Amino acid sequence: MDLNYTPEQEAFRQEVRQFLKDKLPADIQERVQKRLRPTKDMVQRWQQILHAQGWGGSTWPKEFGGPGWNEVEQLIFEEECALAGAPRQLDFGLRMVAPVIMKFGNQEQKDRHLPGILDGSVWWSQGYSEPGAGSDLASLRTTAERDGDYYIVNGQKTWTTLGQHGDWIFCLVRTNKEVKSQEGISFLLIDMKSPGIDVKPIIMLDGEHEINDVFFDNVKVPVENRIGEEDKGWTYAKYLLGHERTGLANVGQWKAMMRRMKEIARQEQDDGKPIIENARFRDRLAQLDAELRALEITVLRTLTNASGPGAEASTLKIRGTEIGQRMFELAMEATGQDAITHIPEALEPDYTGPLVGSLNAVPGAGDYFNMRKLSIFGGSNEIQRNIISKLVLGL
Amino acid sequence: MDLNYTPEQEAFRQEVRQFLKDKLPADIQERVQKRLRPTKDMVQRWQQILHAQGWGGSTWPKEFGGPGWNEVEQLIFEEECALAGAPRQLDFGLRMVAPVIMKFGNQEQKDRHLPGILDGSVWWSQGYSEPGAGSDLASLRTTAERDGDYYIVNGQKTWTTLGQHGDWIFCLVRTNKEVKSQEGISFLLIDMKSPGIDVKPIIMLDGEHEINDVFFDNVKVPVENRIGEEDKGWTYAKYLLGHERTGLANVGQWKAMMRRMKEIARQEQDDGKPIIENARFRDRLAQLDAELRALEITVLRTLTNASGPGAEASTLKIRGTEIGQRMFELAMEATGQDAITHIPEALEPDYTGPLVGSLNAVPGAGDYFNMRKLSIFGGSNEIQRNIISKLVLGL
Amino acid sequence: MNFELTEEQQMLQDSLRRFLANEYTFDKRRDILASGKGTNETIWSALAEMGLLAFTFPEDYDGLGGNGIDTMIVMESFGRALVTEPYLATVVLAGGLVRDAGSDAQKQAILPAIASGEKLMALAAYENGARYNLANVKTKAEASGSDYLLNGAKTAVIHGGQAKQLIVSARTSGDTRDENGITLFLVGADASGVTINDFATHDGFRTAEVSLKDVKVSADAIVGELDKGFPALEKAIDQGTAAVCAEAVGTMDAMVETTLEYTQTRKQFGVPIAKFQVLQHKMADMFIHAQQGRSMAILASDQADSDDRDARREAISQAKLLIGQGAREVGQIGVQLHGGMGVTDEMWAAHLFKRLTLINLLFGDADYHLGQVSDNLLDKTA
Amino acid sequence: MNFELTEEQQMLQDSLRRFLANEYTFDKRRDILASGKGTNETIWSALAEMGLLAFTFPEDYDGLGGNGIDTMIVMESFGRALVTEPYLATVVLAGGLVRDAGSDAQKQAILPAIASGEKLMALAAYENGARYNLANVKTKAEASGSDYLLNGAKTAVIHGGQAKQLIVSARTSGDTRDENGITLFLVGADASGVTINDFATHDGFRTAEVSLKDVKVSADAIVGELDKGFPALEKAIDQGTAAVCAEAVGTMDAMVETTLEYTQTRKQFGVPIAKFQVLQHKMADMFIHAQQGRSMAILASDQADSDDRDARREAISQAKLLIGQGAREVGQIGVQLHGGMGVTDEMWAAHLFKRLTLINLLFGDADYHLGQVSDNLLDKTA
Repeated sequence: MDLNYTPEQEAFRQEVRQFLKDKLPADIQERVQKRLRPTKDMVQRWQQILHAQGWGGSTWPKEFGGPGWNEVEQLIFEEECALAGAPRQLDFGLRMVAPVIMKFGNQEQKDRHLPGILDGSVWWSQGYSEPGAGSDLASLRTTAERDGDYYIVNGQKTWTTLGQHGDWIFCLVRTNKEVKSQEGISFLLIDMKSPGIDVKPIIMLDGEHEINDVFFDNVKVPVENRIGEEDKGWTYAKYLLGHERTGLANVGQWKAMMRRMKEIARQEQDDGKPIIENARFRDRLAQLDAELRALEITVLRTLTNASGPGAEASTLKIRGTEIGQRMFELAMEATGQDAITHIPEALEPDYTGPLVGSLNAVPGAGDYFNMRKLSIFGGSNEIQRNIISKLVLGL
Repeated sequence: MDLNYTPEQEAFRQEVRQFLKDKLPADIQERVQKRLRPTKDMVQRWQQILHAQGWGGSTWPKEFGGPGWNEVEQLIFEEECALAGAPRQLDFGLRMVAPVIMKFGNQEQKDRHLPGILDGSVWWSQGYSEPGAGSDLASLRTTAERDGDYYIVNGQKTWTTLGQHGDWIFCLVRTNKEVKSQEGISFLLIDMKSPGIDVKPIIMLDGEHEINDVFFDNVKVPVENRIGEEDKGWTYAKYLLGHERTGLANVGQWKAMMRRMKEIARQEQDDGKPIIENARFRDRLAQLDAELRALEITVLRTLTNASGPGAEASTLKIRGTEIGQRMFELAMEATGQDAITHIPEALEPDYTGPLVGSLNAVPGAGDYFNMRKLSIFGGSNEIQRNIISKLVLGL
Repeated sequence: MNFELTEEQQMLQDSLRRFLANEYTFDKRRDILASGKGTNETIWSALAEMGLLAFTFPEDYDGLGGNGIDTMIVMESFGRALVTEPYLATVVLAGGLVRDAGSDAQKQAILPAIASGEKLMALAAYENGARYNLANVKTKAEASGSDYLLNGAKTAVIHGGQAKQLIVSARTSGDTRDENGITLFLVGADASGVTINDFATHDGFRTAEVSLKDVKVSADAIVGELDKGFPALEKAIDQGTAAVCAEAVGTMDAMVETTLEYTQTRKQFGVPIAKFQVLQHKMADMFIHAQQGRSMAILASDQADSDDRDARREAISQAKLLIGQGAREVGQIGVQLHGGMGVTDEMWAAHLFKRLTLINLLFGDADYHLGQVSDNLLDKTA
Repeated sequence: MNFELTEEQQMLQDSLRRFLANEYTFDKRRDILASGKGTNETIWSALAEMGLLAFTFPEDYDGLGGNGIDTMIVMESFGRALVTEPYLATVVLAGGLVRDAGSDAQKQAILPAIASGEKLMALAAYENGARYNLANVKTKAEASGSDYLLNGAKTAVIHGGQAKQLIVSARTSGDTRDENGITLFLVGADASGVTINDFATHDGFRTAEVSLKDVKVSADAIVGELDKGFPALEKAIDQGTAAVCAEAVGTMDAMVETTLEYTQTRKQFGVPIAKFQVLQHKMADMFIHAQQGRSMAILASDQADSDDRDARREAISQAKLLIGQGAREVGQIGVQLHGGMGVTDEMWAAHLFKRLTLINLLFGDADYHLGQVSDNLLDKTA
């Protein structure tokens, strides 16, 4: 047993760190570190820079243009990116649809879609959830009826994150109503510029537009855009959902946030002294720091453990989201009453208007509100505890 | 709305306080305040003193020899007794079987049993629970078969607190196996000196003998010792269980314990200073202090509220037991490593042997262990939350 | 010992709730918030007509002589409906301060004007970097003849952008953080040298940053005594704290109700999610928090009028501590049980959650008040 | 980065667990505890024969050169079976201290004797009123010719009543609480002036109060350097802390297992109580705590050997903090889910609970270690 990274891994970390130092544009870095929203352009620009380095798809095998890193290397890369203030890459293409295309897509689909994902030129969206379905994915009602070489898609998808920028969307649709819920589902790739698609914003509780409803009204989708076999989409969907063992723990992001928190705690004032000197506040930070360390080690244990993704993923999801939520809560409270103010313009580039307190207060409450989604989406934490009961405890 | 006690209530409080000052024996008081176990003799001596004052049955109506206090007066009396360091009166007779006898017993039963309960000469035990029944009272299996003027009782009762001292025991027994679970149950009063009764200690996790199993092997019980009608015992049992609206909150006891905690926090040392000066410790005490105050007000709201015992009792039970458990946990932690030592002899009268640290450490861990029962017995806190869901929330 | 409302109080509560149920619906509230004005003339006038704005003022000044419990009734009803009108700022904080510490002339000039609905006011008590310490006052008021010149800045002035007149705490002597040497001044919002930056809050209220540059006020603008403004200020904030405690109780109750309703309607895996025991127990916990919060709001409201400083402050801090924690729990569970819908702007639960979150940050968060009662314990047991 | 046990470690674990499953059953353990001896010759000899007592000693002194991870494996297995033998006191604390700080002569005299099972030892580090501060040493050692005279008292000496020899921290210079000026002495349990009061602990271990009255020891009884004993003492306690962290992980795992088993057997309202979703989720929480605890026990064990004081102490405190909290949760939930049976002496769960409770109190409870990491955060960010 050895908790140290190998010299090779340490060298790899240095390489990534140097690359980030050299290549991460300062304007992007500054926005991310201030917890302000990166623009679509920033996300795409950064993806192109990574792609130029051959690192566009950090989880991709070499045969598809990835660097072929193992999971520990991927984790190091993620962590260094987060610590450096790089924006998050867009998961929907790189980590959700791409693995499905690689595993179940035909050659034509691979050739057509993977390059655009890798260089960031095509923005992918997710069409899994439907209104009222929640954690019960298999109850979906969007239909695709076969009409010659096309499917005619009708229905609605929801919770489509950043779908307003979307070029393509991958969807689960019902192609057979005769069979029971999890069968009769197919996996389609749909061009979002197709006639009949309507993307409507859902305003979140923080007042932001991050999520969308996507409506399909007789949308024609060529049959060649179906992944794998008709009615077998559930298999591919499960693969997609089970693909991530440790990503939901978000360790890299939270380590970056913890570093930021320690800065904030030195900057924000409590009756004329930095709030870090307030033991009640500091205790909560120290508690989270310890829990985050435990989470990190649990992630590493899971990664280097031969067994496949099981209930460990649920444990990591629960702990990761709980720690993240409490960290953002603490970040909000660090700025005290300043956090009540809502200045959404201050989240935009080039804002020079008035602030209340420091810039730390700007994303405070909004981020806290927004992060409530962590314990709801991706299988609610209640569902995760059900999974642990069943898989690990055998109940 | 007025949170102040009336002048009459304040005067009553003073009267009780003065009585306690005058009449509570010093040896009893000292033991209670040190959280050491009062002896059977002490409990009975104190009951006789109360009885001589006409206060033996604080919850009893005047017609049965009680003082006829209303619920607020009862609360004041309880609280003052607890704060003064009086031992708890024995609930099983005074507050459990007595109300049932008063309400459902015949005149002969009243004449025979109530005086001995009131003056403390007869020690009553409870025979409700059975092995494996837990919170599911109606599943009981102890049988009473009619044989002329007698019932022949066979079976086992458990969790009989202080049953080792018992003179009489009240029991739920099955008199009819043909009907479904909650019917066919009768309520019997049984002389514990009857042949065929065997009381066996259950050693609790704190190493103490507080609880017993009671075995019944062809025990002859005269039919005249049955309360009310045959097979209707469930009605009386429910009355008994529903009788207490606020007692489970234990406010008086916990206020006394809180006062004691504040003394302990001044006495116990943390690196050469009283532990009260340790903000982390003090915060936990202050938190409990606030929660206890909320509990007290909630009790008073419930008492002065016209509606009968409903889910409020469940709320009070949950909060009361949680606060109590955390208080004893804190009392244990106040004495640090001293609390690991187990010196059961030091809980006995006249112990003069060696101690580890102060006397505060003696009951520390044992009390904490013992108090885990609070959230289990009397309807577990999980059951209480079920009740709230059903009664209050309508789920 | 009596926890019943008087007949009058019951009527007040009933008519207010009826009014809000009709006139302060989800849609109407959204439109009012969208206006960005921080108050709605129709609603505010109606509240004035109902006598609400005068309830806690003395009868000599067009009031009804009400007390903290009356404020509680109003605020709890506001909390249930998420009313964002400037009642707290104008009536409870500024109005209460004038009532308790103002001169007769000030009361004459101000209380009836508030009561009639024509005058909005705000209290400018906090400063940047001071967090929740009201005595950390750097804003200076220097005598200049018979006048005073005010210089400095105030933060977190609730509804400051809507007020015609502010009450500003400023230092007339002593060092930063001294309780002595703080004086309260009436300052017109349109006075020369006053700049008010009006901001929205996340929960639909308004707050302002106020800067004061050589603002001249006369000596009769002083509320209470020179240098001795702190006790009155502290009491006003305590009354405001009790008021938001009551508000939070209304909001918690509303969250319990809307969550019960939602979970009984919403189905997953074929059954209403309210059938899942884990969710039932979480709702039971919400209920328990709301019950506990109600007890503490009653305590705080009862004590808010008291001049026994130690007892009042202990009650207020204990209440705000538990209600801050309860609001957090109830808010988080409520959103969680609404699933994805709970984090959208469309759901009532999301708005209740936001208010519950921000109430914890007003007048001292749970940590702050834990510190207060904890240190108090040290003093008392020392 | 590798979390696998070596083949040797795996064998050690397997054989130890097999041995304990057969030879340290519930009934046998109860009898051993009832003897009041604090150790059982048969068990202890068997552990010696298995090489366990020598595992972490250098090969030059009959050991196998093992490290903190090896201690972890042993302690975790002990934790699963609630072994109360003096392994922590003799091998980890006293043995580790001699190994890391002792002279060659001391190692020769002591380590092989421990390894063979013939010598029990204990570490007398804490004093009354000092709580968890190891530097708060009032026991004095005064030079008297070439000897030292020890006077004072030590508390919480685990297995002190069973030890043939103690290591005692005493002040040779400096003020109470100074880290400098603390010296470690080997003191025979039967030395003149040594009084050892042996007590049971609630969880079946033994602890002692030691008083020292004019106890004469020679200069070669000093372990390490005069006045400079503190770093070695602290490291030994850190290693002990890592060891009980590992032990707690074994105990938590056992609690999860026994609770799963119980709830699947025990029926209420006609169904196994494990079918109730609320109880399932509580068991999931137990599992999560145990998982998190395991990660931290690995960290603590890995760092326990380190001479980088800051890194070691941070890891130890973070681990003990989370494991103290986790032990509390797992213990409380485990008992609760056993219902009434959980609070009786008959159930395995009750014994697991008691050990989990007391582990939190050893070497600093969760609050203490939170204070350590919290204040450390202040230093690092200052």
